Amino acid sequence: MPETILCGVRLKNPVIAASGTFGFAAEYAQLFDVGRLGAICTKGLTLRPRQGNSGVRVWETTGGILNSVGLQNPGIPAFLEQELPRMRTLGTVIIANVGGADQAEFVEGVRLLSDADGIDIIELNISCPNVERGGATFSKTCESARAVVAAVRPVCHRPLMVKLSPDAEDIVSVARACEEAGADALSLVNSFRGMAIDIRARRPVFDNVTAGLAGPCIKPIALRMVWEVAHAVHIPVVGIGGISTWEDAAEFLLAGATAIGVGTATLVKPTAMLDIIDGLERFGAAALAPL
Amino acid sequence: MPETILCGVRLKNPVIAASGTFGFAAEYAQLFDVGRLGAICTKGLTLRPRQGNSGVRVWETTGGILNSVGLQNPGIPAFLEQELPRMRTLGTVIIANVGGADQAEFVEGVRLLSDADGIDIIELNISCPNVERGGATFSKTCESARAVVAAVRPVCHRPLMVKLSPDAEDIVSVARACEEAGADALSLVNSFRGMAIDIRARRPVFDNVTAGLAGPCIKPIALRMVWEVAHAVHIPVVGIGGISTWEDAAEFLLAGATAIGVGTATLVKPTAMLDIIDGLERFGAAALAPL
Amino acid sequence: MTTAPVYAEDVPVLAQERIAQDVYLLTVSAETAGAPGQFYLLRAWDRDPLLSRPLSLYTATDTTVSFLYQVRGRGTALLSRCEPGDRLTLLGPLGHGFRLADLGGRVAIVTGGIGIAPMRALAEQLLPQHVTLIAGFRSTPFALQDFERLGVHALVATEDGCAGTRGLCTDVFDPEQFDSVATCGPAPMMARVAALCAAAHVPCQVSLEARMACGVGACLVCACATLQGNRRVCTDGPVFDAREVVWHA
Amino acid sequence: MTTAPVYAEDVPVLAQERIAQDVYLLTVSAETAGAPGQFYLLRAWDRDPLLSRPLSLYTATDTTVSFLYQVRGRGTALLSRCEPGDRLTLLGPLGHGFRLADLGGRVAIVTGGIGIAPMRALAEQLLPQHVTLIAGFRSTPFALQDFERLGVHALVATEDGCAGTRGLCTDVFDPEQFDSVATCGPAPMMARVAALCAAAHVPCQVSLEARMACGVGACLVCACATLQGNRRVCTDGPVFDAREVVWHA
Ligand SMILES: Cc1cc2nc3c(=O)[nH]c(=O)nc-3n(C[C@H](O)[C@H](O)[C@H](O)COP(=O)(O)OP(=O)(O)OC[C@H]3O[C@@H](n4cnc5c(N)ncnc54)[C@H](O)[C@@H]3O)c2cc1C
Ligand SMILES: Cc1cc2nc3c(=O)[nH]c(=O)nc-3n(C[C@H](O)[C@H](O)[C@H](O)COP(=O)(O)OP(=O)(O)OC[C@H]3O[C@@H](n4cnc5c(N)ncnc54)[C@H](O)[C@@H]3O)c2cc1C
Ligand SMILES: Cc1cc2nc3c(=O)[nH]c(=O)nc-3n(C[C@H](O)[C@H](O)[C@H](O)COP(=O)(O)O)c2cc1C
Ligand SMILES: Cc1cc2nc3c(=O)[nH]c(=O)nc-3n(C[C@H](O)[C@H](O)[C@H](O)COP(=O)(O)O)c2cc1C
Ligand code: FES
Ligand code: FES
Repeated sequence: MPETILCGVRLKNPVIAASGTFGFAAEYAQLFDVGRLGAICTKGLTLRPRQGNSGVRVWETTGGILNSVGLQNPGIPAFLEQELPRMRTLGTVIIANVGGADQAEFVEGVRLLSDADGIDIIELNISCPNVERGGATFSKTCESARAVVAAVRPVCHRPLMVKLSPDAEDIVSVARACEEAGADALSLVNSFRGMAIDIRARRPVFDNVTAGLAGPCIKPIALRMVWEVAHAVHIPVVGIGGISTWEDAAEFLLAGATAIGVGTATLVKPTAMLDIIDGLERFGAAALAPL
Repeated sequence: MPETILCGVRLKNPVIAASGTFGFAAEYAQLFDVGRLGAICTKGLTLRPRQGNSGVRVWETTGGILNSVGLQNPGIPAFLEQELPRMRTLGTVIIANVGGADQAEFVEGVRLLSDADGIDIIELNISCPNVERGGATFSKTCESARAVVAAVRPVCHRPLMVKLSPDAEDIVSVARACEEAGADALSLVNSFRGMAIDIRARRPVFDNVTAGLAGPCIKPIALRMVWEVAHAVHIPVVGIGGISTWEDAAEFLLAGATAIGVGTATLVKPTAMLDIIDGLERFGAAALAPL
Repeated sequence: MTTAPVYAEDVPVLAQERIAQDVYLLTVSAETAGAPGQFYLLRAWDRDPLLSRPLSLYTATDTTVSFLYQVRGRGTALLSRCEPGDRLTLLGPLGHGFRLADLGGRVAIVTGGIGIAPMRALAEQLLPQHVTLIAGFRSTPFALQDFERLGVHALVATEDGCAGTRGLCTDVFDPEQFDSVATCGPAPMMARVAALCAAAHVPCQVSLEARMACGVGACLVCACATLQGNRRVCTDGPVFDAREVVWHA
Repeated sequence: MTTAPVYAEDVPVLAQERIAQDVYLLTVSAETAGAPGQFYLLRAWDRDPLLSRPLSLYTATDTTVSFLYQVRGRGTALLSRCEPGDRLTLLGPLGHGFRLADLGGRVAIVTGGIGIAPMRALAEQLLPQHVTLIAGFRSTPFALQDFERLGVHALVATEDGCAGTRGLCTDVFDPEQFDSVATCGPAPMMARVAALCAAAHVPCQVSLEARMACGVGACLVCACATLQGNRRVCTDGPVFDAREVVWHA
């Protein structure tokens, strides 16, 4: 498999550990050589530490999981000090995923990360379904997405990838708005807003009522969105959503994605990404060219 | 289980065979007593007969199926003559699902169905993901949904239920727009626009590129939408999307649905709806009251 | 002839025999049988894969039904792991089988690979001395003895030449020698058989395949293009008059 | 003490024994063992359910690991159908187990129902004459012999009174009699044990449960509220100092 170039950054293969399912890589580094991955995306980071959501945080559904983590993270300063130095030694590209409750927090977060040494790409998470303020609301309309991307662009000296929500009013328009506002790449999709009800306790399973749906169940919708967005913009697209096998990954690459992200599949099988890398390698670069 | 009243029509239970998965009931009538169902919804009908889509029409995904039937149907006049009389003898409520390529076809279709004897409810399918013209585009924005509902309302002398697409820009606003335009009830969701790629043939699986995703995989998103819509409108809501067990059905009823529709589950297990009816009955009416 | 379908869970597996590389003969305890060319939807799993899988009636007795199938993907692989005593879910018999009345005179049964599956029950209903089985296989043939046992004459073609004539079944099939034909196999092969029969003015019945969901005619996902428009393979077929079918390139 | 986790597919099942109504003892061939209180993620199925299921190390030898578990839903039901020769997927040992150094003097092990599972390996590491097992069950007790065989004294409470004292384990547990406590069971029971210990100033370690996905600390779905904020049950626990845990009403 040839190297992948994602907004100027060389990846040894197109397989990226998706944000929030790979911690800061240390956890999985004890199970396999995470240096084999094309890139690793950090858990969503915010300027200030966050405790995340209360109550049940995960619920199994058919072919997927609902999660309500709510951007629990140590805060960007602690990340830079305690996690990043070790991540730099892993021998792969590091993507910092950054969230925020409002535009000011996004800008400050991006500024700190952009100034830090050793972060290759910044992924702007304007699509988290699990936080009350900020999060996916930024990715819902073109206006809000354009505003936040335009605001962080001047302070971001790294390649800027914007992560889109499948719950956007019109994901293609939002994608175009982000491109116009200066995004260097797009990643999609984040999880879908879903819900579960505990029928015996007679209340929603999650304290937040809704939670984010991810896993193989969302693949057909995510693939359709990646296909549409990749055909509508001129910047690279990272395809994410339910990818569990190399065949799934190949579908996204054929649909026009430059690289792909794997989330839930790693939780199901820690080495799923290695299988995907090997499978894509065998299938061959020519067979993976976009349709 | 007490009777269910859906926009003035009495259902013996809240379980409805969803459109397109139950033909005109004759097919399943040979396997079980379809008169036990709360209601039966016909395959989507259009003024003129339609041959439906070419190529592959079904593709399995994790926990779901993509379908690309494309409103194949004999046309409303043939339905009224050849199918309706027999359906009337089944001993349950008949819902006619009507599609159209443009507003004029919707209006004409509704007029014919509304004038016919023996149709209890008309379900306006403004959410079919598998037709090029009309279909889900009507359900995408408030404006287009409002326009078509307002146009058919004067010619519709039966209770009018509007079926919404989960791919709407904002399903809650579209729901409100339909209510304002005169809908007596809403049903949601229709299938999600999804996609699959044949990586060896190097082309989309479906001639239409995209197809409609349904089945258990969509349940968490459908439930969230039903919850949001039921809390936003004052007309009854029929919850549909991935319901396979009585527990699934109970979740939708607790979320605020007045009745529920079952589609894909019947294709997997012909008698799934009977199990659901029995399970709800055992669980009891009190336990099924909305949260 | 068609029999009303039955939906049954917990149908006991009586036997599972591997009769060739990837080809199995599965026998279940069921009294539903059916007519030649009819099929069943089977499932040997709980929720995944979602849909059941269609298999043709291979043979039946008063108390058993047998299926001959090839492992192609997950569903058939799961089926092949069933052992006597395991339970299956069955819906069938489904569809319209062969019109026996139109299979008169010298009958050719032309099959490619696992397309032989619906033909055993058919051969049984015909006069063996009037039937010729023309069966193509990629490599080692299978199931032939079940036909020979009936007294049916078999002509074999294999792509690798390991048995019979090297080549395709259509290479050894001469429609002029027959008064009627029944065929099943890969679509391009059936299209070729249909074309040969049409040219020779020999009536031909084809057993089509399509991906299926309900199997009973309700969902319309199993359409095939015919001169009368799209028809349902599961209920209008799977057996069609070859002249009715619109073959795709 | 913790051992680095191993991910292994195709782990052979050596034995599956039903030891009570809905309670099973599963033994697999694995050399990974682990420390008392650590756990494994297990799966005995392909794709559905999606997530693996956490089970505590019950006992181990150099070449085997055993799990004691109760059938609660689909996952554990599927596990219970495994037979010797079947293959499982295992990830473990995971998490931080009991701090043995803090379990000195007279030790009470207080369990509710299947909460007894992590305690067998623990009891083995303690001096039996200093350990009292205080085990509550809804009805018929199970696994007690495994503790008695170690020489551990057992006090039993059953809700239906069919054995031991009628009532809950907390009814027969007097913290004043002990110098340290380890507990596992339903959350309200553990909260009660923690409160009793706190009042008596007896150190107590609790083994918490949470729904898990990754099991290795990466996904943060297994949070429990502690005085230091939300912590991960899978890696910061599952064993916590009871005083650190914020118990919910
Ligand atoms: C009416 C009918 C009767 C049949 N009778 C037999 C029989 O007697 N013996 C037998 O071995 N097979 C028979 N088949 C084909 C059999 O149903 C498929 O091989 C099976 O469904 C594949 O399922 P899978 O999960 O193993 O493979 P999948 O993973 O679903 O697919 C594997 C391969 O099979 C193809 N395939 C999947 N479903 C179908 C389908 N419904 N029709 C055609 N190709 C499909 C796919 O394109 C793919 O290449 C019949 C099909 C029909 C429609
Ligand atoms: C660290 C840890 C160690 C455990 N050790 C053991 C053990 O040794 N023996 C044993 O029998 N059980 C143990 N459990 C509990 C066991 O994991 C659950 O019973 C099992 O996951 C249920 O899966 P299921 O598919 O059978 O049930 P499901 O269908 O998933 O659920 C059935 C019921 O179990 C509850 N449940 C589901 N998952 C969990 C979970 N992770 N924690 C608590 N409750 C849950 C649900 O609320 C529901 O009431 C442990 C749990 C944890 C977190
Ligand atoms: C437990 C969990 C936590 C997640 N946390 C984040 C996050 O912090 N930031 C983010 O951008 N996406 C987050 N995601 C979304 C994933 O990165 C990914 O977009 C989504 O799960 C879809 O991919 P999948 O189906 O492969 O899991 C999270 C997903 C899961 C399951
Ligand atoms: C094969 C198939 C055909 C369908 N045809 C129609 C249709 O004609 N009209 C319509 O309103 N919905 C149609 N639907 C959508 C279903 O009625 C239902 O809204 C959707 O499948 C979600 O429910 P489910 O997950 O229970 O299947 C169809 C669905 C399937 C799977
Ligand atoms: S499979 Fe449903 S109509 Fe044929
Ligand atoms: S289960 Fe993933 S962090 Fe604990």
